[in-house]
Amino acid sequence: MQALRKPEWNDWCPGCGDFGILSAEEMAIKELGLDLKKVVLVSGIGCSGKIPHFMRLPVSGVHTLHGRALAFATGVKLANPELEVIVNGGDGDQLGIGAGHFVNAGRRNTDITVILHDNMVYGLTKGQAAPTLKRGEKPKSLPRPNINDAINPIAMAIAAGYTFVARGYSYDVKFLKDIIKAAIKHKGSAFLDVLQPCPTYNDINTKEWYEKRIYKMTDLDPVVKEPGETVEKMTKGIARSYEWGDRIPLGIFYQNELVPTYEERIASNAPSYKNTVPANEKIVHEGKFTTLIDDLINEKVV
Amino acid sequence: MQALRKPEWNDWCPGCGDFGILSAEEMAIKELGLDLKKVVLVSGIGCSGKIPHFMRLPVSGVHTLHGRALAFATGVKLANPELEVIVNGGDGDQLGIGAGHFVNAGRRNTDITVILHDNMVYGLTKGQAAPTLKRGEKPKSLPRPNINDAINPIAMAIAAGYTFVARGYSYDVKFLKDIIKAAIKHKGSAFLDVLQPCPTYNDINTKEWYEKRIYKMTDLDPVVKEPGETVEKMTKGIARSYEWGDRIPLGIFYQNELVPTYEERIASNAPSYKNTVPANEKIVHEGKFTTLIDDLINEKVV
Amino acid sequence: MILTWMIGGAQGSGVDTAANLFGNTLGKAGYYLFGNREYYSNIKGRHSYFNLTISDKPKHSLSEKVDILTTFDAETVFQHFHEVKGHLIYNKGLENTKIDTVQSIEPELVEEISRRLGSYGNTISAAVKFAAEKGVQVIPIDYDQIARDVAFQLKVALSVVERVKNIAAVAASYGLLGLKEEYLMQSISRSFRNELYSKMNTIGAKMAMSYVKPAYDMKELPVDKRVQIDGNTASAMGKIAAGLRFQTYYPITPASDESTYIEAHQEVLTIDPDTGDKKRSPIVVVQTEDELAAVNMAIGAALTGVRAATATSGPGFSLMAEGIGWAGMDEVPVVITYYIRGAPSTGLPTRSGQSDLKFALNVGHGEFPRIVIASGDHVEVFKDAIWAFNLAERYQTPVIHLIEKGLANAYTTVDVKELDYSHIPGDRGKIVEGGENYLRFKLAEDGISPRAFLGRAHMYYTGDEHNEEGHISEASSNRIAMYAKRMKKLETADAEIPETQRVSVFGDSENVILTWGSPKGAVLDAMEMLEKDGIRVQLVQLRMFSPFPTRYVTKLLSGKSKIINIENSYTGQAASVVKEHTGIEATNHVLKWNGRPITRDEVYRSIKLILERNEKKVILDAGA
Amino acid sequence: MILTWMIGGAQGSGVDTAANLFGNTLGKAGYYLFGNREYYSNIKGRHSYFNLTISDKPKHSLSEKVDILTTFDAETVFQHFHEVKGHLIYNKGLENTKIDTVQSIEPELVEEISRRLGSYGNTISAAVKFAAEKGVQVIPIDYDQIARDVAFQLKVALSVVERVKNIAAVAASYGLLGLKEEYLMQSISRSFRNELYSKMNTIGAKMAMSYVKPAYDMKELPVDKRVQIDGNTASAMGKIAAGLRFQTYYPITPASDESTYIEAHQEVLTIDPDTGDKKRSPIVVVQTEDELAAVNMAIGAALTGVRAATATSGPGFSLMAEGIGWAGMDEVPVVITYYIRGAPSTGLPTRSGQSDLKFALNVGHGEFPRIVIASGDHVEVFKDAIWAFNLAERYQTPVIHLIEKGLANAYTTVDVKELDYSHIPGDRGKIVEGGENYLRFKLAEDGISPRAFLGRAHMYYTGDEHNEEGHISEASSNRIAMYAKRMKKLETADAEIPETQRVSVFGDSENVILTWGSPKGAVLDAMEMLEKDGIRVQLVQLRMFSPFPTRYVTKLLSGKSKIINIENSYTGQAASVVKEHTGIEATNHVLKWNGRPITRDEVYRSIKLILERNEKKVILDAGA
Ligand SMILES: Cc1ncc(C[n+]2csc(CCOP(=O)(O)OP(=O)(O)O)c2C)c(N)n1
Ligand SMILES: Cc1ncc(C[n+]2csc(CCOP(=O)(O)OP(=O)(O)O)c2C)c(N)n1
Ligand code: SF4
Ligand code: SF4
Ligand SMILES: [Mg+2]
Ligand SMILES: [Mg+2]
Repeated sequence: MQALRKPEWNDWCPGCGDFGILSAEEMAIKELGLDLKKVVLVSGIGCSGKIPHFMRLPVSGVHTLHGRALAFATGVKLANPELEVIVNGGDGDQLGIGAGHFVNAGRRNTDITVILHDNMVYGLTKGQAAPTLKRGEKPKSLPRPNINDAINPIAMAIAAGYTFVARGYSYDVKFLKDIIKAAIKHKGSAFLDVLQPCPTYNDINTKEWYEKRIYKMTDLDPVVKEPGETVEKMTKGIARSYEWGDRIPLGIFYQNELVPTYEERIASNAPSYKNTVPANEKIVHEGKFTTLIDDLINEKVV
Repeated sequence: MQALRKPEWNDWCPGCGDFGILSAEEMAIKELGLDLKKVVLVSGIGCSGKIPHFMRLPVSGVHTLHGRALAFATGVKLANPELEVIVNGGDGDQLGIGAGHFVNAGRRNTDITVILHDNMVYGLTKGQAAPTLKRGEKPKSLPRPNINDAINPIAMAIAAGYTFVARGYSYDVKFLKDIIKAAIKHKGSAFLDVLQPCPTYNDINTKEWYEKRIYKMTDLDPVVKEPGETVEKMTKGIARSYEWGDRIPLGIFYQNELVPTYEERIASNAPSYKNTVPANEKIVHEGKFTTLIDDLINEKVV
Repeated sequence: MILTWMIGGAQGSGVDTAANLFGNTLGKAGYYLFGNREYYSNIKGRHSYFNLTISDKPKHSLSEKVDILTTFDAETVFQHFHEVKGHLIYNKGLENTKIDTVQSIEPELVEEISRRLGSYGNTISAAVKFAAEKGVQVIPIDYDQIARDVAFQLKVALSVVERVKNIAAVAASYGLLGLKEEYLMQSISRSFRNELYSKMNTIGAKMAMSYVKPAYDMKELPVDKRVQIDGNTASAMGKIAAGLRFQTYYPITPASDESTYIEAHQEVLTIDPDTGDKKRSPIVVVQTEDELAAVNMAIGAALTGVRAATATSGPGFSLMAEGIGWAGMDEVPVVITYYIRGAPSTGLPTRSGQSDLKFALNVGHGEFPRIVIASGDHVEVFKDAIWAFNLAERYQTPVIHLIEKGLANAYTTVDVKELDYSHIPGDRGKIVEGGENYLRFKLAEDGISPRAFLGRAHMYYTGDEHNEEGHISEASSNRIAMYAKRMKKLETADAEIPETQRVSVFGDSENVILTWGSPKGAVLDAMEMLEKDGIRVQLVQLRMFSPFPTRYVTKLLSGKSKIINIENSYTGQAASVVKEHTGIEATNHVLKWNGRPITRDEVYRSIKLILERNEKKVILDAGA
Repeated sequence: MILTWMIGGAQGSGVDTAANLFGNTLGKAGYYLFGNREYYSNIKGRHSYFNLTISDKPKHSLSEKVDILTTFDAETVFQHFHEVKGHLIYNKGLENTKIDTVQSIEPELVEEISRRLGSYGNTISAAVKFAAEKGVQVIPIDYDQIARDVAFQLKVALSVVERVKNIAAVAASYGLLGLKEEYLMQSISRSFRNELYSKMNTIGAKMAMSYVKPAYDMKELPVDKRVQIDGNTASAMGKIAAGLRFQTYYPITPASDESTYIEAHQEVLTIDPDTGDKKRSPIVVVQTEDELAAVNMAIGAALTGVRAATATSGPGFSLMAEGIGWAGMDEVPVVITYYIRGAPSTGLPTRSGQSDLKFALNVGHGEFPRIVIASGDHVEVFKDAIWAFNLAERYQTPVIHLIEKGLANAYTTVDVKELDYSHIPGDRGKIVEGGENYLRFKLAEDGISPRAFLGRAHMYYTGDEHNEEGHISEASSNRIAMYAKRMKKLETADAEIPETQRVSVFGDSENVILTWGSPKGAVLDAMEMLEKDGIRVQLVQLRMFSPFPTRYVTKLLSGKSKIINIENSYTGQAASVVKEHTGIEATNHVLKWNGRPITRDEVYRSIKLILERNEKKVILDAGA
């Protein structure tokens, strides 16, 4: 692992919860001993979206469009399944403008890791209400109290089909790092809701506020061991995710490795996908195309 | 109620489940004695999206864009809360391309009724897999088995915040009509998953197939009577919605009128909204604007 | 020799199969075909029809009038009786059917047809009489009798043989041609694997043929190796040939047939360049949740080095605007195959048009290089699909390939050698491995930075303005240089791509026809017709709109007497693009926006009108 | 009299407040202001600065160099020392700070600044020396001492008074002006409600003022009733004045400030036309889940008869393409306020540009009428916001109102009477009640069908091609007529809207400057400067791009010696639109794409270069 020529200056606000996520993600990648060239961070737009630029490991970064990171990430992963693809995005990014992709990605179960920077505000556009902000709340930059109900990201993810669904807290870096490691190791789409204080705009859900409430779940067995358990574990995970208020649970809400990944499903229709990485194929050799279409033409001969 | 000059010719395929939905919807509107001028059907694009053109009552129809009906409908309703707004759309329309709006509309709880034509295929584009088609299934127009997991629309709707969530079946017109009536009467966003056979493209989930499986729930009390019950009723509704296979439940999965509507929430920030219909305001009178901005200007005087 | 033929019928009633079967038969008999399918945005019940030109030489367009119209339902007669000039085959049992009882005809159209029929009455008989009085041979066929006879012979219920009427209609028209009966019978048995259907149609066909006598004296011709393809397939094949490995789509007419074809041919045969071994390789095809996902997923895939593409049409393309901008900003080679249909909005989803040109040219906020090419016939569609990938990778930029519905759903027969692409080298542009201090966006004289694939080295992409490394940068001087570098690529492309490859010229004359896309075929065919009248015109066909071949077009159009712009749009968009770049204005316009393709007869007539009377604007309306 | 002033500092460090306070003070003293804020896409820590022109007569642009630069951090000195011509105020305690220790400066910029400093060294001292040698008065201020003294006097911790440095910097620069101290003190006490802060800043300001002596001899001037507004507020006020009742938005820079303003003023005062009574009426403001929802929700609302709008910028507008097409197809009056920022893609999200013009003109697949207007200053922004609704309803079509970030976030002082709009009548177009056999899309000579509101009669809308009733229709003749009807509206608009309202002309000369949008101010101000040198040019400012004022522009530009296009884009889009319509080509280009507004000095210099040396293309780069 070599250092970058010069690390980018990190321009998040002092005390931003994003720093914790960055550290945990870096540590997880390091501890897993991943081939850094093959790690790709795909992010959306927002404060959170800048994370690939700030990472101090020489992985690759694709800082995409607001709400579209999951689409880009899916393309990267399916074209080259050898890559380790991690998606970072804000709550506005993933659950507001990106909600359609968020839901539909669950249906595919591509082997990627999705990390939600859940700060309940639109940070980079100056603190508007994000989809996870509770109704009636009025963080300091809102002219009036929020009139939308909050999305429950955990429930939404389980319902959408993510096969690993967990929650972390950005200032508990060690715990978060462990969960990120588990998520990366998980085969299938892993979703991580990370509670991320935004000291600049969210003066309600602060570090102090969280630290009075969060606890690590020990009483929930989230793992599906055989298909028959699926619905039960899903509904238990969903039910638990509604616990919010005096106590806020951290940990894994649902995990199921029995569901085939999208890569496996593609291979079931196109067996050659199992041992061919599309991105590694030499489609042109010395100016000559290597794909043969004679069969296709013959099919159409009159 | 006067007849149209000449009803439009209905060009759905013979035997299409959409006919049942159309009839039930017409009957519901009639039986509720709604002022027809004030009924607006907003629809998406697909076979289902043509429904306003085919309705034989002189209501209004807004046949919008693929996936966007909910956005249009919300605009119509909030600008003129006196209108009765009913949204019809396909499963591709609402849960594929429209999933982002579907989820985020739940967070608003605008007083509208949303009817999903759930035929598990993209009808009008010739039978591709829709988001409610189960993985591994291969209706006749698919070249290969479907590799996406299905969305569970009921679970998704409850998780998103719809306050009335139910399922009907398009050939049980009477039952469907009753549920549509309840949905219209419900204060808040009502969502109705209607199982709709598509005899042309879906040769799996046919009339015969459904009629062996559907039954009307009698054992679930879906109504939230006091706020404390909310999470329990939501999770019960969600859990029940996973029942699918030999037996498929119809009826109401969740209902909660304790949640304020978006209209009420707007009025909490702007009290004049309570007794002013924006669409009825005379903003120009004999060429003169009726809005005064002197106060706004004075705020800015140096 | 040229013969035009038409069949019509309700969607879902088997008319597709019938038309294809007829086409195949003629193809086998050695004829060149150009056929188009018109249909409503509907699954079952609305009117659809095939218009086919059959010739001993390649033809690339449709006719306004047909020699033979064969029908078995009422609507087809009502919609098309006035378009027939030779033979009209119709269902005797429907003679008394009144137009206002045919519910699938739209009220506007009922009025129009009634006006057309005027004093003839309002029945099929009236329509037939109208035709007959214009010199058309009218041939009543008792389809019900045929069906009854077939059911009786095969001892099955009448309902089972309902669809024999299609093939009977085909057979009756075939009987007029004078070709060997066995050609048709072979086609029938090839088309219907099911024995009962094969028998039923064979018997029905024979019965129908007995109603007619040969009238056209056609002969079998020797056939080279020829394929019959539609535009969707031509594009798909071209993409596959070029090495496509990733295709995304969201269902939409008329684009999704391309993706469905690729999906069905997802494992392609490849040859290992080192060993010469052949093996199967996968093309990943993803049906996405929407077009936002489709374009961005393809872009993501392209970053890894695969040739990636998506295909859509107007509404979907509108949703791709932002993603295309990201690809432009991040210099991603991605191909967007843009099938143009009747617009704006949902428009006429199953009809054709060319009114999306300027949108394609200007899509996305801000300035970034983009290459826009447009195909004028099936062979061009095929080769442009290959070209598109070469351009995309060479200039590291999105390439938009325009194909109209009028080509996508039209089919033609093409000599296989025309599809030979061995002279087109595969060009992947500047590709490097990357390495330690790799700079994805290194400033370069020609604007093109060496590209490494994601996963081979570490690198950064962002839609924000960025520095050479790919990190966000707002510094003024970096912005100026990086922006100019991107735009420079278009200048490089403009310098490198021969202008003669971007404009095709046919004939020579002081009177120029300017067009692009599918009208090309109609113009070429009309030019032959005009030539017979001693009229010569020149065709200037625009093949690439960005970078625009300004110098060459200026040269071609300067000093011409007439510049006649022919286009399937209301405003004549190509003409205004030409004016924007060259300052030269079209002198006359031939415009059509009813969603139906331009026919060669319309071109022929318009050119005459313009040359004789200097008509400034001719509006076309052919096609039911 | 004209004075230019600048302050800079890290985002989130209070520099905003300081700059506003300074502006207010000068405004109170009777001066006209034109100020602009430049900032990174960042919340805290990156460099931002205000550039302010202060004058006794209205000015509408920025300068390249400033008379006074006041600073309290290091980055501002490094970024701007070369732009100062009069006084540079800096933090003495930072003299030894080296450029490469200021982490917030981007590496590209560090290199550039280091090159600029050359042999002077790499510290603040070096930069100060550089300036001093160019004749700038440099004024070191011991901010740390001030802070310590303030903390001591108020008996609070040093950290509490950290922000006193902002006001101290303002006060020091204020001290140079020669204006009464009490003006500043009043501003301070108005700005800081908190007593401690008020005191701290008052004391700090006094201390800072003691460092300087008056150098500019400014006098208080008599003030009319004047407002100080930025572009976002001007647009919001115009919309409210016009009767806006429904606004949607999705947060995006620099558009959302408009919506936040409306949200904060959601209950507007209205007068009942019948009784004269005043009451409060609600404006529904919805923060949507994305821009797809934003545009379509506004369209839905517009159908009910409210004046509905949305506001966005590039990325959001890209997502609105499809919705705008539906509004065009369905003839919905909806206003889209389009704030243009640095593009393409995410681009420079907090910077300015004009490169979205052609996208706005061509947005959405297919052809439909759209009206596109562009404002050149704050008063135009205000009045155009009203005009936009009148146009939208009169022609029943989407109206796109272009405002650049360079106006949105710039503020100016305007005499209240300039905002008088009583001469603009409210025009709601053809509105009817509807009734039984109401046809929403009735064919009409002028293309405009009488419009009834949804809920008043029954009616149909569809994005498919439709008949008069609004039902889907694919019939060819209906298509031709309905399409032409829609497009006819643009011709009607072109005939009705005076061309002189669509183009503004200033001065007269054989040398014309062609521009649109915010450069207008810089050009007007530069014209005064040029006039002093005896150089006269004419300004042709395009105000409406669709329908394009072809005849008038042709007349204006024909036979001119020079047509100089000035634009914040790379390709000179307005010039190409002009050429597309008139065939007339700009002879020279002045282009800027670094995201910073064009200054009057740049215009002045470019025009000279062009008139003297016929420079074909001048590329501008001013602005840190
Ligand atoms: C299509 C589009 N719309 C709007 C924006 C403006 N925008 C930039 S960041 C942002 C919000 C970010 O909020 P969130 O996703 O929660 O991320 P955070 O900044 O809180 O990490 C928005 C709306 C954009 N870039 N693109
Ligand atoms: C943006 C966009 N993409 C694609 C289409 C094409 N399209 C028309 S109908 C349809 C699918 C309809 O399926 P569904 O919503 O399930 O409705 P159904 O026909 O089954 O009732 C699609 C994809 C479109 N009109 N707009
Ligand atoms: S605004 Fe909030 S989320 Fe963004 S960097 Fe600052 S603290 Fe973090
Ligand atoms: S395709 Fe299916 S959904 Fe569409 S009309 Fe036919 S039966 Fe109904
Ligand atoms: Mg956020
Ligand atoms: Mg469907």
